[in-house]
Amino acid sequence: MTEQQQAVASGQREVVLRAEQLGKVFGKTVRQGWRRVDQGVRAVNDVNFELHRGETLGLVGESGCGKSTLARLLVRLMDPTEGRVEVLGQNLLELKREDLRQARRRIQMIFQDPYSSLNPRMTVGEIIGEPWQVFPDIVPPAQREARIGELLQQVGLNKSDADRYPHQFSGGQRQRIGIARALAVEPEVIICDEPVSALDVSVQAQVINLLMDIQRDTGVSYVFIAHDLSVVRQISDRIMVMYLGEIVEGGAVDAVYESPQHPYTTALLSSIPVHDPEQQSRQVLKLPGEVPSPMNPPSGCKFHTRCPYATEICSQEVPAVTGDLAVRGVRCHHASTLNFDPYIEHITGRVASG
Amino acid sequence: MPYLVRRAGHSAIMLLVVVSFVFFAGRMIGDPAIVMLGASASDTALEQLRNNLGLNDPLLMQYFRYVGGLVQGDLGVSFRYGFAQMPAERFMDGGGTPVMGLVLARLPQTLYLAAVALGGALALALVMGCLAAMYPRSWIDHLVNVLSLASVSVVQFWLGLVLIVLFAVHLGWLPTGGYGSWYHVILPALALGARPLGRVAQVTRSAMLDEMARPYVAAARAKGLPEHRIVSVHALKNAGIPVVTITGDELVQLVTGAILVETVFGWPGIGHLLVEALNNRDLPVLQGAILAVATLVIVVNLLVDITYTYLNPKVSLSSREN
Amino acid sequence: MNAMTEARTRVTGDRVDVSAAPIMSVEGLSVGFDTPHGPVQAVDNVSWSIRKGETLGIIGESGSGKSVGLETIMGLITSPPARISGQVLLDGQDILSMPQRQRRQLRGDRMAMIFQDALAALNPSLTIGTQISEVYRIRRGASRQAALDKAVELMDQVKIPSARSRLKAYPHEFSGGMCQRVMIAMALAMDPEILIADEPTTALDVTVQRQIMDLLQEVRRERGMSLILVTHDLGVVAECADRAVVMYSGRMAETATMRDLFRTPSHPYTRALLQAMPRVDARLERLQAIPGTPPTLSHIPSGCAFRPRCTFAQPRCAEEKPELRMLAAEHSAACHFAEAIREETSHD
Amino acid sequence: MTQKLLAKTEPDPSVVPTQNANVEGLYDEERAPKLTWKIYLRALFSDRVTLIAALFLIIMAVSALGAQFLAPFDPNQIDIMNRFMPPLSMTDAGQFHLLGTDQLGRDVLSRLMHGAQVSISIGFLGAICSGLLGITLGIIAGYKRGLFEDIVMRLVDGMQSLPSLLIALFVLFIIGGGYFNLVLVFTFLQWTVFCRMARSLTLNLRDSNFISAARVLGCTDARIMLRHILPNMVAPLMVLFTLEVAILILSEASLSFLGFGVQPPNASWGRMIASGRDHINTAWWLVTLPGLAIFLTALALNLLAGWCRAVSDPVHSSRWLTPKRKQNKQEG
Repeated sequence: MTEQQQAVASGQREVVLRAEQLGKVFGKTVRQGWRRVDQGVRAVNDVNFELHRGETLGLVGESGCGKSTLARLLVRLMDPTEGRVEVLGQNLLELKREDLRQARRRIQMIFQDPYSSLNPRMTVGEIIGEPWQVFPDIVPPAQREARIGELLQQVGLNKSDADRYPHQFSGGQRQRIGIARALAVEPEVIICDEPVSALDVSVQAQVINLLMDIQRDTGVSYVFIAHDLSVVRQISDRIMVMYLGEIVEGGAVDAVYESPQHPYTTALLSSIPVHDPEQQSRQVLKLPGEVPSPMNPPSGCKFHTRCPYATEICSQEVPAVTGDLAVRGVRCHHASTLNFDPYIEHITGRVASG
Repeated sequence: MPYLVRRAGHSAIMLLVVVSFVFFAGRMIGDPAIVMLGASASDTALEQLRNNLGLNDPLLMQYFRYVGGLVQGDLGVSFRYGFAQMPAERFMDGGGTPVMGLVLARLPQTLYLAAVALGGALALALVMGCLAAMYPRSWIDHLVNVLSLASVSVVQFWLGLVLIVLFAVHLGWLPTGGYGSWYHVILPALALGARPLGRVAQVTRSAMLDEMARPYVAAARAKGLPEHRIVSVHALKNAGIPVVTITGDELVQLVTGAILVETVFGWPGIGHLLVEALNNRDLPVLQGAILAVATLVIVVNLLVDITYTYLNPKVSLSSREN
Repeated sequence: MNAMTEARTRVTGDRVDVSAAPIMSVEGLSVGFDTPHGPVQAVDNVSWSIRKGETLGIIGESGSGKSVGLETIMGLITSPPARISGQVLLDGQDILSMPQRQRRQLRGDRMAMIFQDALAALNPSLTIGTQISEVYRIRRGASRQAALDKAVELMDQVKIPSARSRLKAYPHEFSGGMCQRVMIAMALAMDPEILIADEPTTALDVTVQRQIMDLLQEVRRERGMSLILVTHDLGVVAECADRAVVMYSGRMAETATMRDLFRTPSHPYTRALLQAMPRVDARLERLQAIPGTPPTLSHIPSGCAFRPRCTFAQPRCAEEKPELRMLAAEHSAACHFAEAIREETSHD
Repeated sequence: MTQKLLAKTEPDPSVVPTQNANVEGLYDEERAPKLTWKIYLRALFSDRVTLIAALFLIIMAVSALGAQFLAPFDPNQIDIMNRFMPPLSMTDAGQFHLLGTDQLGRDVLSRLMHGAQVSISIGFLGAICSGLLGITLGIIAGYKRGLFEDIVMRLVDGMQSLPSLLIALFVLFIIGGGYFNLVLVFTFLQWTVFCRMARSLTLNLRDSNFISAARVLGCTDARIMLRHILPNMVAPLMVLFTLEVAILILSEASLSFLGFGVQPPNASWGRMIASGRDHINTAWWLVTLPGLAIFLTALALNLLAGWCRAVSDPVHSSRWLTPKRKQNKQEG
């Protein structure tokens, strides 16, 4: 465990973001003949975590698992239907319009698609400087130009880029501009919604390094959402795995990667193609089918329809959480009896016996 | 099915709005009795007419009476139509020509003209649009583009006049106007069909170009389908949706265009009736003609929406869900 | 425990007879386009070949020309508007110089292609059954019923459950993975010898990606088909391919067997790419990022295109365009210092 | 195993230049070139038809704006002696009528120029007013959604499913014709077109991440609509505007023909056709020329709009902007 992780584990650091029993149900009215029937889609259910200063929490899951919805709930681009989100002890959901605008200084977001996240009709300088139009007290007008230059350099671009338009930049450079825009309000927390998944491999590493450098320098905290487990491992201190709107496993990143307890986590880890042609005789935990529709979620454990280990109890009873999902916990009936060592040889380097 | 029922409900509401608009706006021009008899009419004559027509009742009651009449197919009576002079006495004994009869007598001619114009335009436009899309940026494409834009840019009644000058007056090939055998319809249909021809060709061309750039076309080529099938089955079916939309839209515009074209050619259709009513300041006929055209247009829109559900599997599915 | 054994499937690595003659070879293929900013060279002098039953990986980032080259081979990009030169030999015959009609006969029959975004590659207003069966019906002259039976057979092969009842379904009723299966069934309808898969799993989740890759390998093995796998994911290539071509900025950077490519990468780009990949098995202090960005096609640097981002770059690299040179059997790289780099990596 | 591989391929630190130095050298050649106005202009000049259309519109605009100074005669000056003079004729008094005279001996060219003023300005004014109204309502409806959107869009749907010219006729029948009544009626009828377009564009933009980003930054709704949404729909709205001007010029002609346009003796193109209609058998130019003016103006507007749409369309634009091939010869 690194020093940082120890500090986190012992709870020494200040909590900057807290989610409590956060949930989102999308209302939908369905017509059946002449009647209207309300049918909710539960996109996010019962998410609890605390994020400490200077820490990165990874959030992993397949498409449609609700991780992007969760990101939008955290910055209140969407209103949750239950639970609360606290930023530095302030409940975002109780705030009035104007107070909410002020609170947004504390929490910012970086988006997945670097092409649609920048206004094509604004110059880079205008994009980065826009937060100060909204919060004029952050940087006094006289210093703004200089500050834009500083921010551009901080994210590895040139001062002269302030006059250019977004379409003159490549994907990776645009993502840097997005990062500079988020940094301009000097936030405490940045929600990163798949910030590198749209980028080329050779550029991904640059952006990950940049995010890590910024955290080292400014002490900002990240919630890092991704579907690529290798990327998440690189940047996160802790990680939570989501399936159909629920966290199924969570804990310190090394613990989860080296001894996963949930079959879904294991399947994800063992499905990653390994970049070594000589290590191809390992075992893969394959899942049948695809993620079921959240409109019609399975009974009991939501994962049981794809789980190779499912027994009768799984389809009938909702599994309880063992431990604390944010520290080290799992949501599975059989977690204590399963041994996943053979499937993660490529991660641990341990050769499994049997 | 509920979707269609709901859609039909919308149409009914629209119709009611038009009826109300026509009724109340009609009253805004002033006392209908004065409009009918003229400013020089005597007070007693006016009063008698008001009594006869129920104009002294509360407005709302008159409105309900009007709507009630419509439901029974009664569009009111015209006191000018069919009379060279307007003997005031005619009004008194409840005479006059029923508007419904006038409208029904004119409607088939308009539908006939519209069908010929639109049918011809549609067939030609689809061919033009597809040809242009198959050879983008070729001379065919340019020609189709300029031709279709030209036919959109032309004023229909002027085109009618020019056609008359050219083919009727100078060349003498076709009659200058009127209604009769099949060759009477040629010039009016040409004048009326120009605009839909241009619009549909434009939309077909750009919709087809969009579709041909979509990945499924590349996939269809990759699996070895012949090009003619890709164009005529794969792309055309998807391009069909905007084309149907624009066709419905043009059908609506066609009816308005008919007002002027019928006037120019003396074609005895509903548009001609409408202009005559305008010139005579014959309110009941004007209202009746407008209602007839509006009903036609609303029905056409309903049909277009129904066609959608057959063209686009997603629409029919979502309408079943929502 | 029954479930357990079922779930255990090993990643397979069956290799091909290296001495066999290639079924298709590409020689000096170049593809250029005109853009508002002037002409660009999307593919520049690319040569490779593929044997029967072999899986060839084509690795590259966006804009590296990996898809353009294959679309040209498929005849989806034609001249004009593109400027195409070079040869693509199929059974010793150059297909680029064939008339369009004849080339169309090759598509589906000899080679087929599947695409990244399967949902977009399916016609939204035709049923799955029609789309899978239509080629068979039109090209083979089969009756409607026979073609539909064939479609059901194909859907069974790509493991679409309850195939017959899904003939009447529309693409938007299917999930991403299912759409990709439909694409594969469509491509297999005419029994092609070569299947080109353009980033078939990029848009899919890891667990579904695994299913589709397995399926592709399975149909390749069963039919003795050759598979050209275009991807930016080194992991996917490492697991499936026998050999790989690394593309950078429209040119070939390196080509080698998988073992050579990963053990002794000899082009600085390949090497840097391998180092830049985040790893699932270890957490590093910092990733070895490649500086800069891939060049846009309209502004390819002079000399070696990778030069501005290369840690080995010398003045010579700006002037001389490095040619692809053979380093060992089945291993070539286009770098002035390829031998030295290969030496260095294999010695340590 | 993999760890070892990684260690092996790590380059010698002394060879690795600092990242900044390396990246900095790249910047100028690395930025994608901009689609400047030069490229658009070059494309315009290479497209002969559109270029002619643009020149024609400029000539029209100049002659309409400068009609008072440029027109050879007073458009309302009656000259009973020289009625129905065909184009290119000279009066006994030595006055040259390029396009002839009408039934009252007025100079057709001068009337056409003054008529252009009326017809084109009604088109523009109508399109501007309906555009302002429609775009405002459309953006608000698309951005705020909810009840407001429902009401506005119901209204739009309803109005668009009616034949607009017919309604215009009826309204003008009630309120009377004339310049400003025409503009009023056009505004009332055509705002729906802009509203529908603005709303659908807003709906598309609304889900863009840069709008989400602006909201996360704490931008007010007004700022988002004005700074982020509106500037991003200028191109399609300009195309629509151009088309609407053409449509309104045509509509003005139709309504003038029925007697609801500007009042005599003022000229508008539509009125000129209407009054020339009675002399169609004898003086063909009285009907033909004003109609031709309408036709060519509308065609030029349509051509220009079509070109703008093609050029600003993300799918097809590059094909239009790419210069005609020269490098072929170079190669061959």
